[in-house]
Order: sequence, then C-alpha cells, then structure tokens
Amino acid sequence: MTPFYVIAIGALCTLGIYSILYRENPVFRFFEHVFIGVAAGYGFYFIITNVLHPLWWTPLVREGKWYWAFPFLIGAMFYLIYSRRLVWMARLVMVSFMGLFAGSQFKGFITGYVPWIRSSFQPVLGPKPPYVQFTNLAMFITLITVMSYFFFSISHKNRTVTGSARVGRWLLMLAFGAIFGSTVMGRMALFIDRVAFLLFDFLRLPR
Amino acid sequence: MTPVSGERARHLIYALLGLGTAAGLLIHVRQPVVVTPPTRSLRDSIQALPRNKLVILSIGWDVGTRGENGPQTEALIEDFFRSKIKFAIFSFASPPGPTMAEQIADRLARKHHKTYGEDWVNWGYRTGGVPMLMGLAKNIPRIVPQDLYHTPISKIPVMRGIRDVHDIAMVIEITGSASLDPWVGFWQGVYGTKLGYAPTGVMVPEAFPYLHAGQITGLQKGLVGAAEYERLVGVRGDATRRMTALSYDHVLVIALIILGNWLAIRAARRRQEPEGQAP
Amino acid sequence: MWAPVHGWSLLGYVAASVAAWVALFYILHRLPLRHKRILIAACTFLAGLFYTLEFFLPAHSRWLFFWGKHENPLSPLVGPLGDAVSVIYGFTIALGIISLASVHGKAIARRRSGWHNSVAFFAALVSMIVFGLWQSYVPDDPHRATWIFRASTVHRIYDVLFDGMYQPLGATVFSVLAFYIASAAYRAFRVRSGEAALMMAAAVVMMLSQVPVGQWLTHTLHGPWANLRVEVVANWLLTTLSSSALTGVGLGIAVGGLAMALRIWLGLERGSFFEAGGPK
Amino acid sequence: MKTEHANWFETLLWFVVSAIIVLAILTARRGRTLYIRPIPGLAAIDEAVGRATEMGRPMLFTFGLAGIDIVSMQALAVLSHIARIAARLGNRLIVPLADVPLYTLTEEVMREAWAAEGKQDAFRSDDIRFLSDQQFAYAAGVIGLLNREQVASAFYFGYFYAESLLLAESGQQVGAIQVAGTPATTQIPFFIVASDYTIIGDEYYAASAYLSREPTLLGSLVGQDIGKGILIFLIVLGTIFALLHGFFPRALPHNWLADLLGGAS
Repeated sequence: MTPFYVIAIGALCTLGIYSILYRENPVFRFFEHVFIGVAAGYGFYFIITNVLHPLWWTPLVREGKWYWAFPFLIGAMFYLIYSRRLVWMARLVMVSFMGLFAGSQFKGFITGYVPWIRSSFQPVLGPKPPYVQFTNLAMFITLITVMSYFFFSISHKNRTVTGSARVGRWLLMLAFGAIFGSTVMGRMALFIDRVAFLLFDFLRLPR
Repeated sequence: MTPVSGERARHLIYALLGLGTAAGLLIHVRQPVVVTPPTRSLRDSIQALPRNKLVILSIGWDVGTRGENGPQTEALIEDFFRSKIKFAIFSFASPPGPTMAEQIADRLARKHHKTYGEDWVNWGYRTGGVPMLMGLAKNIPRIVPQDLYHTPISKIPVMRGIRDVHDIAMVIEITGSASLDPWVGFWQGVYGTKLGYAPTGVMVPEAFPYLHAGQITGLQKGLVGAAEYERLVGVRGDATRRMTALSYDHVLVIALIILGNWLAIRAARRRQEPEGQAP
Repeated sequence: MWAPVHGWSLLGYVAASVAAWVALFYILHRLPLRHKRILIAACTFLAGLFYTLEFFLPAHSRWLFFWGKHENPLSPLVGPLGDAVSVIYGFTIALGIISLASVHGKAIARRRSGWHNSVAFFAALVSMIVFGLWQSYVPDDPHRATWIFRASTVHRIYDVLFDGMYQPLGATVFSVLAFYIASAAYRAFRVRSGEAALMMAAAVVMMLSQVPVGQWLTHTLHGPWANLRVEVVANWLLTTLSSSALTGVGLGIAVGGLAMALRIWLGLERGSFFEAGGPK
Repeated sequence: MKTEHANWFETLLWFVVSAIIVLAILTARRGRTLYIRPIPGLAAIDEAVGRATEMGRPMLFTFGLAGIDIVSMQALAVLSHIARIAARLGNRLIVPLADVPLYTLTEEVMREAWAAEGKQDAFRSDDIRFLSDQQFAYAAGVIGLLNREQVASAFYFGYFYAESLLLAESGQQVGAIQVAGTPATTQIPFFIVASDYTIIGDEYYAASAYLSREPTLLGSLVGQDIGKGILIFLIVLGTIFALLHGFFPRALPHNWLADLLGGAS
C-alpha cells in the first residue's frame, strides 16, 4: 500500500496546482517549477535507462558493434548550434532529419490515408435496409462537402462549390461539437478522481 | 460580453464545479443506470469463460486516465472474484500500471477473502512491445519468469499448467491510449483469443469498428460503461458511486451553456433599447 | 570490417571513427559556401530517398533485386535506422537540460524575483536523476551500507518523487481541463449563428448521452423510436457524421502534408532557413 | 523485421499527385497570377502582432508537443513570419518548446529573423526555451509563462493533444488575442471555443502560402487542390462501384478499386 507521506505530498501537489484556478500565485509558481524539474529529471532518467542504455551502450560496449559510435557523433553535432562558425554542421544534421521525415511522410500518406479512402466506398442505394442506406448517404455527403470546403484556389463565385462548401462547414461544426461533447466525460472523470483522492485517500473520509 | 463575466464569473463556475463534485462523491443519489448492448455482451462473454483457464487483465493506463480506467478495472476484478475466474494483471504499455491495478485487486481481495497467488497473479510490466507479445503467446514462463514481487512463476499456484496462449481464456485491455491493436493483430488475429476492451470515453468511437468486426467481444464505454458493468454484476462500486458527481458535472456544463446564452440574449436586448432612444 | 570487436580493439575502432569523422568535417568545413549549400540539399534529398525507396519498391522482385533472395535490401535497415534516430535524439536531451539550467541558473545568479523557485527546480531535477539512476543501476549491499544508502531508502525517495510528485502533478494539471471545459462552455457556446448553434446542439447531445440522467430521459422510447434514444443519436453523430467529417479534413491534411514534404525533399521550399548554408 | 510496401496502384497514386504538385509549383514560378481564397484567421496574425506591440506586452508562440516533422516545418514557416514582424516592431516573442532538436532549429530560425531585419543585437536567446518533453509539465510551464509575462498575443501552431484547451483557455484568461492552427483534428473544437481565430484542417498547410504570397507556395496550393480533386474522384468512383456491386453482385463480384487500394503488402 502507498505510505501516507507519499499520499500527503501528492495531496499538497494537487492543491498547489489547483490554486491556479483562483489566479496565478506564488504557490502555483513553486509547484510549476518543481513539476518541470521532476519532469526534466524523469525524462533524462527515462532516456538513459530506456534508450541510450539498451539501444546504444549495450550494442556498442557489450556486443562490440563499434559503428554505434557514429550516432553519438551525429547527436553531438546538434551541440554546435552555439558556435557561430560551426553552426552549419548542426544545420546539416537538422536538414537531414527533415529529409528523413519528409520521406516517411510519403509512406504515411499511403498507409495512413488510403485505407480511409477505401473504407468510404459504401453503397448509398441498394438492397440494404433503409437505415444503413441513410447512414451511408450521410457519410458520403459529409465527406464530399467537407473536402470541398478546403479548396483554396477555386474562386468561390462558382455556385456549386460555394453551396457545397457551406454545407461542408456546417457539418464540420456539427462534428466539432460532437467531439467537444464526447470528451467531457473523460475530463470530468479525471477531476472526480482527483477529488476522490483528496477526500478518501488523503482525508480518509468514509467512501 | 455578458453581465456576469470576467474573473468573478469564472471563480463562481469553478466553485460550483469543485464543491458540487465533492458533494456528489459524499452524497449518493441513486442513478438510473441503463445497460447498453456492448457492456452486456462483454459481461456475457466473460461469464461463458471456462474456469480452468486464466484471463489476462492488460493495464494500459496510469494515473493520467485513472479516473475512468480505475473504476473499469475495479468492476472487472469484482466480477472475476465473484465468478471465481482466475486472472493475471499485466502491462506492456504502462510501467506503473500493474502496481496501480494491484492496489485495486488487493482492496477487493480483502472483501472477498481471496489470496494472491491462488486467485490472481500479477505479472508486472514487460518491455519489448509487439515482439514480446508474440513471444508471450508461445511461451509465457519464458517472458514472465517472475511476478511483480520477484517470486518465481513456478512457485505460484495459479500459474500451474499455464504455458502458452492456449491456456489463456481471454484478454481484456483497459486503456487510455492506443494499445488494443497489438492484441488484435498478434493474439486475436492469429490464435482467435477472445478480446475484451475497456477504453476511456474519448476512445469509444474508434472502438466500434472492432466490435462490429467481431474482433472484440464487448466494450466498457468509459466511466459510464464501468457503472453499467457494476449494475450487471450487482454491486455498487467506485463507478456507480461516481455517477452522482459525473451527472452533476454534465448537467452543470449544459446549464452553463444555457445560462450563458440567456444572459447574452438579455444583454443584447438591453443594449438595443437605450441605443434606440439616443439621438 | 562490420564484425564485432572487443576490449582494446573496440576502443581503437571507436577512436579511429571519431578521428575520421572529425577529419571529414574539417575538410567539409573548408568548402566554399556554395558547395556547402549543395551538400545540405543533397543530404536532405538522400535522407528522404531512403524511406521513399524502401516503401515504394516492392518487398520481393526478381528483376529489381536480382541478387540473393530477391528481397528489398532497404527493408532490413528500417529497424536499425529507427534505433539510431532514437539514440541521436537521446543524445540531445542534455541540450534541453542546458537550456533549462541556463534560464534558471541566471535567475538564481541575478537573484531575479522568484529565484527560489529556480532553486526548487534544480533540487527536483537533480534528485530525480540521482535517485532514478541509483535505484536502477546501483546494486544493493545491505551489509556495508549505512541505512541512508540502502536500496530500500533510495526506493522510498524515488517513490516520493515519482508517486508523490510527478504522477499527481501530471494528473492534476490534466484534470484542470474539467474546469476549463466548464468556463469555455459558458463563455463560448453562444448561438450567434447557425454554425454555432449546430456545434452547441451536438455537444449537448453528446454530453447527455454519457450520463445515466441523459440516458434515462429517452429510455422509454421503443420499437422504431428506439433509434431516437439519446445514446443512439449521439453514437450516430459520432460514428457517422463526425468520423466522415474528420476523414474529409484528414484527407485534405494528407495532401497538404504531402506537398510540404515534397517541397522540403526536393529543395523547393523557399525560406531563410532552408536555403542557407551558413552565416551570411 | 517485416515492413509494409506500397502496391503498384498506390505508387502510381503517390506519383501522380506528387507530379501534379511539383508541376503546379514550376508553372507558378513562371509568373502566372493565382487566386487564393481568404482565410480570416491568418489575416489576424499581423493584427495580433501589432496590437501586442501597441500594448507593450510580449507574444508567445508554441508548437505543441511536436518534434522535427512536417507539421513543425509548416509551423516554423509561420513562426519565421511572425518573428520578422516582431523584430521589425521591436517586440518580444517567447517560444517555449517540448522537443530538443526542434528547440535548436527554432533558435536558428529566430536568430535569422532578427538578423534579416538588421537587429541582431535585440535578439534574446533566453526567450526561446526548452520547457519539458512531458505533456503536462510543458502545459504547466506555458500556463505559468502566459500569466507571468502577461502575454498580449498567443499563437498556437503545431501538433496538439489534450493540452490545447489548457493553453488556449489560460491565454483567454489573461486577455490575449489568440490564433490557433493544427492538423490535430480532434483538438480543433477546443481551439474554436477558446481562441479568437482558428485555422481549420489543411488551411494549416496553406498558411505559409497565404502569409508570404510566394509563387512557389501558391503554386503548391493549386497542385494540392488538384490532388484533393483526384481523391474526391476516387471516392466517387469507388462509391459507384460499391453501388453497382450491391445491385449486380454477379456481374461485379467485388469492388476492384477497393482491392487496388487495400493491397499494401
């Protein structure tokens, strides 16, 4: 079981952060700095134990794969941004990373979005029950009108495009409203959990 | 701008939310919980499990989403203890997850007079992602040589005869992040293992395709899903107890929207009147 | 050459790699600016080419990969490259710590208002790193160590830092969203236009569908009317309208991202950063 | 390790869309004038910078949790535009970051923006700071900055998760003019309710074209429109096939377009 002093410190941190709800104040500022401190420390610790130790130290030193020295050298080049004369080397690494991400974006385009196109192929009329047809038709119209809203270079004097884009925007707003509403439960549940922690774990009130 | 605006309105809203939620946790108003089909089919498929096999309770959450996933876990463990289903707590996605689930199991075990090692086991967190899960299907003792308390698996009674995926009756993923796919791809898809799913409310829409495709046998939809499940089990657990506060919070937000609009309309009318009289 | 080496020869290989690397960059550094620009453009293109070729060339082909098992030779490199990228990223973490330390160090040195918060920052940072690494790497020796250096003590301190501070702080900041959702709903959901009204209506239906009270409101609807129960309508909104609208938005974003990636890859992006090869 | 590969049709689709975009860029560089529809949120950026300067209060720009990727490249282009105006008007622009490599890149872009306006000496390297790579520690830090610095304008461009509303609502509380744009579609509703202007969907990728009026970027936008047209055409065609398949299951036993698009092997 969690010892009480850990719970008490947790409760203190909880209340310290909630003090922002009144207004920004020295207590919040203190806990904000503590949080950034422990988070940076945890990030550092996590990278050592979960990335650098298993993925770099082990292959290089334990398994003797000497070429793992190169990732270190490349990583070290990032530190040259502070040198005016050698900064171009840091840039070289950065742009290579950008190139790498650009290349993986092409893969993402096909593997991430082509299945969406495929799954939009639904019969909008036919032998299926009317409820399913209505749903399919609604999906089709939503998809096409929303996409038409995002045409930038076609002058919106074109009647068809204007009308379609306006319907698209309405449907978009409906979708955004639904997303907003659907996240409420999760956020409220989190807050309820914090209150339950304060009431039942810290103050030890009967449940 | 509305008449009640700025900092004072904000403080009032925050106080209503904070104090109301606390009150909702302390004072229980009985809520009419309506059980929806996905929850019912999850419970039915759990009830139909053979009792000589193990259920894996996969914990994909940490304190960030404990508000929803915690009560979901509690409802499931409650059902397991009552139905005499043996289970293993496990995680491949959240390092602190198994410890947090263990606290829940521990608390319920005292109520039901269950013993660790005989009625459940905690495999702890294992790194290695998908390749590890693939290995787990083939040889459980190799991936999990010891439990959370560093006891060798061979010395734990409930693990007797548990060798591979065929000794696992079902896997239930309880999660606040996208950690269902590895089970679907490498357990359910390959061995036909039954899968249950308990995601947070935000992730529910993405879960329906899996349900329709039969990849998961049932679904607990966030905190409400946990309350529905508790109703099926016939217990008033954390989820049910939190329904009062949750309903209050939702009704409060809806009431705030209505109030905001009403005040805005009134303010707009007032502004128009003097303008009409001015020269 | 790629075989594993151990002991002194490992040290020798690593030293030679470092020397070669430094020498290479010494030579490159002497290149005129124009050539450096070409070098940078070439590196961008080559880096992008790797994933592109790996993905668009097939897994097996008899005539493209005419040697060996006719397999795509780039595919086995994807895993190690991913590891290497994580490692390179991992090495940059100290830069982040340097940035934080410089801001907070200056605050303490100049006794800026709130400098004691910066002290708290350093205390939290250092203790998290020390106790985190200690509990992972320093083996316990219960016989020799005094109680303060025992593993159980270190674990307890780590638990205070992780379970007592890091986790509750994160969960609490996350849960502040509950308050912000309430104040945003009060302020922003105004029926100013048809659009705003639609957004608000959808949000309210969703919220009702998620609580027992809302579900209870319409639970008496039966037969064909059961399709109008609030949770059914909400689910339909979310899985039909919302998901197709997001698909539409997503496909637009996909093309936009593709265009951006192309411009970077082919060096068509104009902008101060992307063309420059050094200080002007 | 087994990896995915594109099939021939997917490769063709990528190639055609890419070729059209590149061709459109090249055509535009030759000097064709191009129309682009107004995007209100982007027009507000210059106004927001101006207002902050008038009030004598700083501005804040954040990338969210993004690292170096395509999303941040676009955000960097927007940042570079804002930084140029800020440097010209002599206002501060605070950029808190959640990713170290992106932090180095940002430092570079900002330094150059100030240099381009001939104000190297006014550049404050401390205003670009790495905060945390942990989501909510980062959010707490930005909330603190928004309040303490009494930020007058805030810009949210990049990839956001649950912290979107935490940041935007805090900015709203200190009375900042806020402009937000993100390809993270599920976070757009929160920006809509809490900020003054929200750039929706792939308006995000139109931002740099709109701000710079650079022919390359405008041409790219035209190419993107044609690319989207091709996707719409595919969707309509696939739906027609699905329809025919429903009515005449014998003559059309399966939707071959779906087969072509599903075959990543």
